[in-house]
Amino acid sequence: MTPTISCTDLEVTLPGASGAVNILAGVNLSVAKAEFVSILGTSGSGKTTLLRVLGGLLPATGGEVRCDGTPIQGPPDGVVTVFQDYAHSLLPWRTVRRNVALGIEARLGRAERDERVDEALTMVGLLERADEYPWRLSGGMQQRVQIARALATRPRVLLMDEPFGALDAMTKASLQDQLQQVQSLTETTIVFVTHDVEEAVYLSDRLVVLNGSPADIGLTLDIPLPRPRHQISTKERADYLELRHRVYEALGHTVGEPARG
Amino acid sequence: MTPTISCTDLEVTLPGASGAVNILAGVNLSVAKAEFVSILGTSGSGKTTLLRVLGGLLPATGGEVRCDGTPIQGPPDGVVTVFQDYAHSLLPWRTVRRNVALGIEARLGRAERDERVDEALTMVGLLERADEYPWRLSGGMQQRVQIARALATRPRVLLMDEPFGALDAMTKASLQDQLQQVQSLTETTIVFVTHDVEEAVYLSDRLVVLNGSPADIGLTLDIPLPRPRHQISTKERADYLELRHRVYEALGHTVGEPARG
Amino acid sequence: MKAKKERGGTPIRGLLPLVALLVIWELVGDPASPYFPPPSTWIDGIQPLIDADKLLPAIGQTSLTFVLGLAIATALGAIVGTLVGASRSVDRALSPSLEFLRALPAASLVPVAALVLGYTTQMKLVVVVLPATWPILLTCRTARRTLSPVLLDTPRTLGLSTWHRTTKILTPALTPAVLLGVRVAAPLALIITLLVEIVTRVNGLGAALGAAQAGFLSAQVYGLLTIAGILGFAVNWIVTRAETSVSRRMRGTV
Amino acid sequence: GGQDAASDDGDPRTLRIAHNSNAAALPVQVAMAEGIFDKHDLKVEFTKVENIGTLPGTLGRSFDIALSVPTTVISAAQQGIPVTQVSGATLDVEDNPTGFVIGSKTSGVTDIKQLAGKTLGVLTETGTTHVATKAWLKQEGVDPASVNIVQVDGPAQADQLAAGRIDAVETVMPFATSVLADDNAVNLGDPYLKLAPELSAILWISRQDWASSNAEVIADFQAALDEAAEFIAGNDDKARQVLKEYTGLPDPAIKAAVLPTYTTEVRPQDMEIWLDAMREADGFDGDVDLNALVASQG
Amino acid sequence: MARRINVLGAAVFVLALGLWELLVRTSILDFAYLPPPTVVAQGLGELVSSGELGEALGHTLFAALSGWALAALAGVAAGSVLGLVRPVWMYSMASLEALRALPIVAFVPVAVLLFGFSVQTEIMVAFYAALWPILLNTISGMRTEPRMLESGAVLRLSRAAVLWKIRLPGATAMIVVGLRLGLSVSLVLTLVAEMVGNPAGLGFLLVEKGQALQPGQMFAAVFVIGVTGIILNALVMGAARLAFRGQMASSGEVSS
Ligand SMILES: Nc1ncnc2c1ncn2[C@@H]1O[C@H](COP(=O)(O)OP(=O)(O)OP(=O)(O)O)[C@@H](O)[C@H]1O
Ligand SMILES: Nc1ncnc2c1ncn2[C@@H]1O[C@H](COP(=O)(O)OP(=O)(O)OP(=O)(O)O)[C@@H](O)[C@H]1O
Ligand SMILES: [Mg+2]
Ligand SMILES: [Mg+2]
Repeated sequence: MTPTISCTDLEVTLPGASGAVNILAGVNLSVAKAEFVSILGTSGSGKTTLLRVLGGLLPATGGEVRCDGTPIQGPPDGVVTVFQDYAHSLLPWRTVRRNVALGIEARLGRAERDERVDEALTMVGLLERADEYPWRLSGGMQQRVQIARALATRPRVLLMDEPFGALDAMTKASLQDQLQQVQSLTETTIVFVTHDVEEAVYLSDRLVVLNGSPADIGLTLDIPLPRPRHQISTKERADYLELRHRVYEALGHTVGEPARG
Repeated sequence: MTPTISCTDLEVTLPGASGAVNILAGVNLSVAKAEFVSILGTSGSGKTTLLRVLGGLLPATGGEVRCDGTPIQGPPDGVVTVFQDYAHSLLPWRTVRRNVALGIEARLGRAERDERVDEALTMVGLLERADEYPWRLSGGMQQRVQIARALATRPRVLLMDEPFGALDAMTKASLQDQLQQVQSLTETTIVFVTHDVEEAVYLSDRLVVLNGSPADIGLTLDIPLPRPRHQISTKERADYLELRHRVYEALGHTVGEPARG
Repeated sequence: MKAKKERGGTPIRGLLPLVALLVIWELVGDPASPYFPPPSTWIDGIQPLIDADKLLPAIGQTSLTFVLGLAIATALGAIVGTLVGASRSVDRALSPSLEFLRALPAASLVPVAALVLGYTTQMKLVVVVLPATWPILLTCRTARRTLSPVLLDTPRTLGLSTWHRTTKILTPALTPAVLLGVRVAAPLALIITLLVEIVTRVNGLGAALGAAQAGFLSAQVYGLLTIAGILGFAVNWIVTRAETSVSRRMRGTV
Repeated sequence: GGQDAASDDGDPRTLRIAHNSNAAALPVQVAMAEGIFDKHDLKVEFTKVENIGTLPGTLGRSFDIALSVPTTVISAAQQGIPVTQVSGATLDVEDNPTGFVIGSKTSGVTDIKQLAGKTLGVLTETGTTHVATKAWLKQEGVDPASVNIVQVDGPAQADQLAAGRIDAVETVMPFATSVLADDNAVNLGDPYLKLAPELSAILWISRQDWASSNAEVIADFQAALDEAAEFIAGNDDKARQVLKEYTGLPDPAIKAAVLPTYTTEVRPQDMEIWLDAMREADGFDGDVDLNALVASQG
Repeated sequence: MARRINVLGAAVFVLALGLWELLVRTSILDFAYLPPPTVVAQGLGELVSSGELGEALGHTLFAALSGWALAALAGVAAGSVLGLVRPVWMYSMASLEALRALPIVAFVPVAVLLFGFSVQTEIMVAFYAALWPILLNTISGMRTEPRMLESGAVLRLSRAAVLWKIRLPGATAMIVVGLRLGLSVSLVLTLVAEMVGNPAGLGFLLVEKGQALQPGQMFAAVFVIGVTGIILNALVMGAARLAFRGQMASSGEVSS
């Protein structure tokens, strides 16, 4: 089976203050349909860059990126990126509702569109703020509007860049579970950038760590935890704790890992 | 002793889609010199709003805000806010170095300024990117530039809005410890908004939770853990785990809390 | 997304359509036409002015008023535009009066200005500055209003003085808008400069233009218009260059 | 295009006439008001155009007959715009001058010779009055280049002179009246009369081809104007009422107005004087066929 | 949405008029040519009752607004193309810049030749003058925040939809500025065209009343022109607030 999204020998060079800088080199990654892959890595390692290349927003300077087997030029149909930079990605002149409708309003009738928007806004807990302008929302709320906008399109592939970064633990947990549920229902393929190791292990089928400069994939780890997963019971499992431990180790720190009683 | 920064019966009303909305009501908080207070709360509860009022950036619609006993009008001297929206707070036409110098260049001679900037950039691990423009940096890097800019001014009071939100665990831990060290050396008063309960407990002398709508302070918890604290040993202490547990409970969830073997 | 190589200013090759137009005019134009003489006759048209040593001083006079007027308008427009953009009450207080002033035709202001200031460069400047200020003021006002609140909070929390807030944050952040306003204002300033000179015949290209028009010297009229056009184009080109280089540095925000 | 639009109007007996708020055009207005044109089987459509300098180019397109001045006619003709005089309008004579150069005691200009180095406000720098003034200056041994010239709109002249923004002013009626109303103002003389004791400075023009194919109409036009001039001479009150209506001048100005001496005579000799004056004073070096500038008398 | 009458602005305006009256009354500004507001008001009354004002105003408004509307269509369309299609910009912008630099006033006599003494002359002049601010502001407004464009790309919006839903709304604040500038410029140049060319409308009224030594009426015409400027601008802003609610709100043009 061809992977849904993949890159081979990916190389990306970006301009820098003192000439071009090689950001990614020799990155190979392929993500199968309905797979959930998380990307971890230190700040500035190139996670966002990789996601932008996979989403067709940045052309690779070397190697190949394919979606469903065909090399991509520009964002492919059904592949939606959720940006780390949420503040810039919402349209300030549209209300929350109309921001969420942006990706579907041309394709769907009024009724279905409204239904999808309401559904998406309910998922992220912002239905009652639907008629507000985004610049009147808190950071975490804006981030959730962007997530709702992506979910409303029912994408085949979802590329998410620290989507829950600005959320409190409660809201985050709830959205994690929503996302899991959506994925199991619709078989969405998800590539997920996060700094939260717990989150990565809890959500993923597979987890890769970007490191080095230029960065490549330093560690790939399968997470064979049974699904559906639960915030309490899954996180209590010995294999979950074991996996989590291995990731912390791979990230090179013993410190950040919460102590185990 | 007068508290360094305090608010009494604070009320804040902001415009919304359907008229003015009462965001904060009856918030009482006072932070003593050299104290480290964390603010937690769900997304949209009003943490950023509270911080903006304390920093003199947003006038209260009711109640009183004082700094060193005098009611504030506008940002008081030596009180520096680190914004959640780091992307908008860096000047795109200045290099990283000149962004960090912004707060001190008028006050200090060239030599001392350069020294301070280098020191601050070293702290956040971005010295070698000093001549880059901020829009060429990753999200986490931009956030660190903003932190460096605040630290370079050697503030008396530091108001930080999810300053480590976009950072990976390693970088975050290192910055947490840098911040602790700075505080113990300079007796900086710190108010710190975060979603990370571990982080809040690890860093704070006291921790408050904002909740309700309009929001007020729902829980205040002293964190009498001995200082200096260490990423490993402190987090292994029974009282740390106990406190952490209480916070999770207060935030109303049993789920997000990592299981304890 | 593609890494384009941007050079400063508007590419000169963009003049091709205009050149083509002039060539066609030259080819089909009737050299004896009293209204549309072909370009080749224009130089002959202004030759008498060159011979009489009148052309260069006229260009100098007009340039002085035009450039100085534009400079004053830029300063005024930027300052008032920023104030009006920052404060809603200042905006509401000043806007109607300013709207009133800017609709007034320069030609009816000239006699009034001349009464107060005489037939001097100052009088020309007053009449030129008023309409030229507008584009800069309005563009600057809108840009000021759309600045991110966080960007404005930054210097406040860092304790920057008002002066430094203005020079270090507002000025660079609003420069692209001001330059856009200047681009719009430049031809206006030039038009009004010429108009004042036509009306008063106070030294300058406009005075020569008015005289040429009254004498039905159409080749000379086109010749003078071309010179005025080149003047406007030159100033505009400089401003466009500045704008491109500024917005390139500002790429993070645009 | 449209160069040969001379006869694009069907009925040659409909005259499209344009002039400004000048007392020189009073006979046309009176002829309209008193039905004199009708009597001569002429239908007149009138348009008021204050800036008559633009008119030569519009003849044959928008208008058939327009008020003009000799300098304009000569310049236009020299540039290939085929205009010709079809009728005289007014005549300057010693006891009824229409042109004025007015100095100011406060500026120390009480004689034309004192203009050197001073600022003179003029109506149009290229106009008839100014050409005449320059010729006059030369006659008096003053280099016209030594006089600083600015163009001042008629209505503003009185204030400008009183405020000392200009030291002297060159003007016509009705502005001369308000300029002279100031105690400091000194009338230095009529520049036209310095060129010749009797001179026409305002006239009616048309396109040459129109004039040559409508000689009869022109003759009728002139006859109507002559009749109107007679009427004016005999009915001062009615004439002034008409003047008030088309100029809009306030009552005092109407009352004080000295009406010019009207004539329909086409005076080729005057055209020659003007051409000489332009050559002499203005450096005009064009080659003009004066014969073409005067329509053959009908 | 309901905006109150701008009392503050009206007060400043009236204050300025009062100051002018005072200066004249105290003979600090004593010119027959520049009458005090009371005399201007009287002249205004005369112009209104004679019916001249209404007709002139109608004529001028028709010419200025027609030219402006055409310029708005052409300016936004051409501005969009120039802002988006780089080759077009490269191969024509400099020509436009050069044409733009040409002083339109000097062309009024030529326009009179081409179109005769007609309202078309005025419309052409108004169009030409209003075109440039609208064009330049549109081009400049088309520089959209890249992240928003990426959002459009990611959501698979068609090129037309990106233009229509992201670029143009993003440019709206700037385009409205261009429209406001264009409006006043077209008004002013219509007046110039009437003063030196087509003898009709407020511009001609102004000249005519000046020549007729009626400064009160002349400045009444000037006053009406200024007030027309205020009203037209308020109308454009009001229409923009109605039509582009979100854009106006996000660019701070709607007070909350
Ligand atoms: N627009 C750009 N131009 C040039 N260099 C860039 C640009 N964006 C990012 N970079 C550089 O590319 C590198 C990787 O950046 P990227 O944003 O991919 O990191 P990241 O892993 O997402 O980091 P973070 O976790 O902090 O978001 C960084 O060194 C950054 O400076
Ligand atoms: N500029 C504004 N205008 C109007 N309302 C606002 C504005 N900014 C924030 N709000 C509202 O105030 C409330 C609190 O926002 P605030 O940004 O303080 O939340 P927060 O606790 O910081 O949330 P987060 O954790 O998501 O950043 C929210 O309901 C938000 O919609
Ligand atoms: Mg990133
Ligand atoms: Mg917040």
